[in-house]
Amino acid sequence: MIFDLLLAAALLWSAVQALTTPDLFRAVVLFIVFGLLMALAWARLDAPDIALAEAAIGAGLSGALLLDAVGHLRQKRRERSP
Amino acid sequence: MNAPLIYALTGAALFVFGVTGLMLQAHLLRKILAFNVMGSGIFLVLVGLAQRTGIPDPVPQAMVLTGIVVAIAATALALALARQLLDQSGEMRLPEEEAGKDKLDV
Amino acid sequence: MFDPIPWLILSPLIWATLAFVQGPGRGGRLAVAGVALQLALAATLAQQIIAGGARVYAVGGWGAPLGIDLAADGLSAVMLLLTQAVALPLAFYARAYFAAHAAPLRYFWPLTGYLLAAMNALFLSADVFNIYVTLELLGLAAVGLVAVAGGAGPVSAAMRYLLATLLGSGAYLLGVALLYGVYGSVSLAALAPLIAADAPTAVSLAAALMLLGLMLKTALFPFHFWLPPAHGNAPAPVSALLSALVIKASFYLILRLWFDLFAPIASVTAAQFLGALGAGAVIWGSLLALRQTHLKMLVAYSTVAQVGYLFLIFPLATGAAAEVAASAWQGGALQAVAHGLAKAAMFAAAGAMIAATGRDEIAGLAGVATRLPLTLFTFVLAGMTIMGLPPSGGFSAKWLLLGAALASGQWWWIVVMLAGGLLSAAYVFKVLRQAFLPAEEAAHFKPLPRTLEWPAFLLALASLLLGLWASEMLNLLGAA
Amino acid sequence: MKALLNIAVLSLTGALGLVLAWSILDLPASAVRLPEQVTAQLDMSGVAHPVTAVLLNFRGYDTLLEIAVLLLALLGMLALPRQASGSKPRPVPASPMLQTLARLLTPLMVLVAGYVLWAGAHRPGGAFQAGAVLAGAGVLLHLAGLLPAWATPGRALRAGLATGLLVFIAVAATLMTQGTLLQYPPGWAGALILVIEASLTLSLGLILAGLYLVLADSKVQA
Repeated sequence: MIFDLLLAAALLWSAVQALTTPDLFRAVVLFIVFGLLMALAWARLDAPDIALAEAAIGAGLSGALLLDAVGHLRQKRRERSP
Repeated sequence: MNAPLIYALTGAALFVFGVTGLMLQAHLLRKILAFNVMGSGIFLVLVGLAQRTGIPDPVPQAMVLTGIVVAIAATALALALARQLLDQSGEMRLPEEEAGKDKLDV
Repeated sequence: MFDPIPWLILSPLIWATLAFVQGPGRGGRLAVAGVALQLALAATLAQQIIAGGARVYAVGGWGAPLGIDLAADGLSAVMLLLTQAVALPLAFYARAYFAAHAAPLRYFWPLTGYLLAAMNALFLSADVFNIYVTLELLGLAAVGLVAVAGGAGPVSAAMRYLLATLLGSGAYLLGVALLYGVYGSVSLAALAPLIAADAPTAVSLAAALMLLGLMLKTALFPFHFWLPPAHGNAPAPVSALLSALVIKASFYLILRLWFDLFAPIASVTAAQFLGALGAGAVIWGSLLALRQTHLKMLVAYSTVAQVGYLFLIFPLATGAAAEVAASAWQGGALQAVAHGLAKAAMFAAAGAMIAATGRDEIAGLAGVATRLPLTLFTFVLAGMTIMGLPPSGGFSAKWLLLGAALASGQWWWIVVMLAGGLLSAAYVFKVLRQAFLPAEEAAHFKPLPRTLEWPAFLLALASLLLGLWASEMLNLLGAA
Repeated sequence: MKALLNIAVLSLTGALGLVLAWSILDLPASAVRLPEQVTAQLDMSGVAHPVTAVLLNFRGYDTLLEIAVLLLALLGMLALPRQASGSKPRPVPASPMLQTLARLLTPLMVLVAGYVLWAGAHRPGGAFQAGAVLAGAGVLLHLAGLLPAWATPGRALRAGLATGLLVFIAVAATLMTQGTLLQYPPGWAGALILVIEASLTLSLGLILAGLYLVLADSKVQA
């Protein structure tokens, strides 16, 4: 129960941070952390299938896509202001 | 109050965060993050509420698996559009003027 | 007995996937054949429903609530017929449009196929979670079609549309989650009696969330911000599909939810509120249509206005006497069909004019009357339905709505409808006046293939003749 | 004006959150009990794991449409016109370490995917997770410079992307000769589900990897 409350608090914290941190790269990393915490929450909810999918797709693939986008964005910015 | 309900309430809060972010953040990458947070919130409400008696329910669990796949599909499409926008306008945000067209004093 | 229900969903799924395998730019013939088959299937289903009443189809043989049920009644048959009847001429039109344009169409056909599959699946679904999946399929296909043209305008319009549609389906899905939490089922048939028996706060909240999400997808004022750029920037065949059909899908769901699922908790106040938003849409959309300088934007704002009429059903049919409610309901359904046919015709005609003149400003239309008489005539016929002039389908629809407003003593909706009619006449004539001006010296008209003009004309003609066929359509609508 | 909008949105969503929390805490017991029905019919479903039974049998139709959604998203990305400039693939700095690692890990990941797929019949796992593992292998190979990004997939690749959906539809439609759409005949459910899942794993792996590889291709040159 205490673990669940802590996990819930961590979920809320990482979500708020991911949505408000000024630095985009940090925001995406925090979002990946959020995804991994979600996977943990699914495990606590007796949903191992979702936990697996969340870790692989929600955190993993989404994270890769988003990191790639941030990289692309930074590259674009460097080109514009050398 | 038991563990599934805690997660359902967390999900409700995440939904609210996500919707707020989706509406207020201007940067498209953040809007996409917010959409994913909103989705996770909905999934937690779905499973948390259904399992509030403590018995695992495979039906909403299968629905969430479907939902996660739909969310990644939407995320990828949104990112592709955001990148096109970046390449064309140099910005990853939606132009304001289009919304401004919706005024009578054109 | 042959059952068309599953094939209406499988046919577009199959041809869309095959068209994708064929490759970019391919699949036009496959699409035409597929849609023609679907039209025959929809007609068969309509006949079966008139003869034998509403039907339920248990996918997988399990039956609700464990499995997913499909259901077809008069209203779904009408929407299915409308969808295929609009899609078939548009398929011919699109082939001519993309042949005339140098613009690459890449995966236009598979995207259209999935769009139609989503629509058909949505109209047949009797399961709120399954409806969510069809909504996402529909939304992503529509966004992909808007973006297919490329360029800053269409891409930002597609992005705005995508965000709006995702927010809408998010709200809808949270409503589904609450319903499952309360009752333990997502089947419409299982939920309806449970909601009638006992509805805690969570159910009212679920209803509000689901309806709000769908209103956003229907572009009901003031949630219409995404529609004009999306429908105005897409290639003409896409604009026609989106304006005529896609927004009707979410509207159909609002009807289903309001009158079937949530009827026990639907209040007169909420109905008046929906009606007020509809009235706002009629006035605001028409005023903005009048102010547009670009032809397709004018037609797009006209859609914002015409959607408003649909929402007058709710105040007129909720809490009213059975006869009044029936008339309002029939008027609303007729308006959805009439607008679908007319708006497809209007966008297709606009696309033809733009293709011929090479400009999309209304100011560039001078000379169209003499160079493109058939296309201009199409625009006039479609305009008659939009304005609600007899004998068009739009007239019958608005007549039924007016009758319901008179009978229930809600005169304020009559004022709205009359004002909307006058404003729509003003914006249709704004286009016509320009088209009848003599062509400028420098104006150069590209010759158009016939297939770019005739499909639009047939659609406009159908919207007009709908006024004469109204009793047949209402007969199908009433089959239960 | 902007501040006013922020306050309005915040207060609206805040109120929504409160109502949501309150209504969640105030729920009666649900009337329909699907978990019991799933357990009761599990023997008939052809698999022993309840979530897989729901995904591929009881609510298999949802899954069919969902595969279409996923394919559609990739299609939407491929349909976007390519930029005239900047579509050149980025020269990938080939790190020998990463390449060796990728060469070693890829066969292992394929094996893992196969196991996860097979295990899905009776324990957590299945086509989605297996497909995600395959996609992970694809992303890894790309990062190591061993797999090019996708500019425009050729016919064979498109066929591979569509296989899962086509096999699913073919099975669902063929079953209609005996009963309704997707109604497995008794005794055949397990085998047919495995056929569907195997083809889904292949296509899901390709599509999910494609979501990454198509975006990776639209990278501008530094």
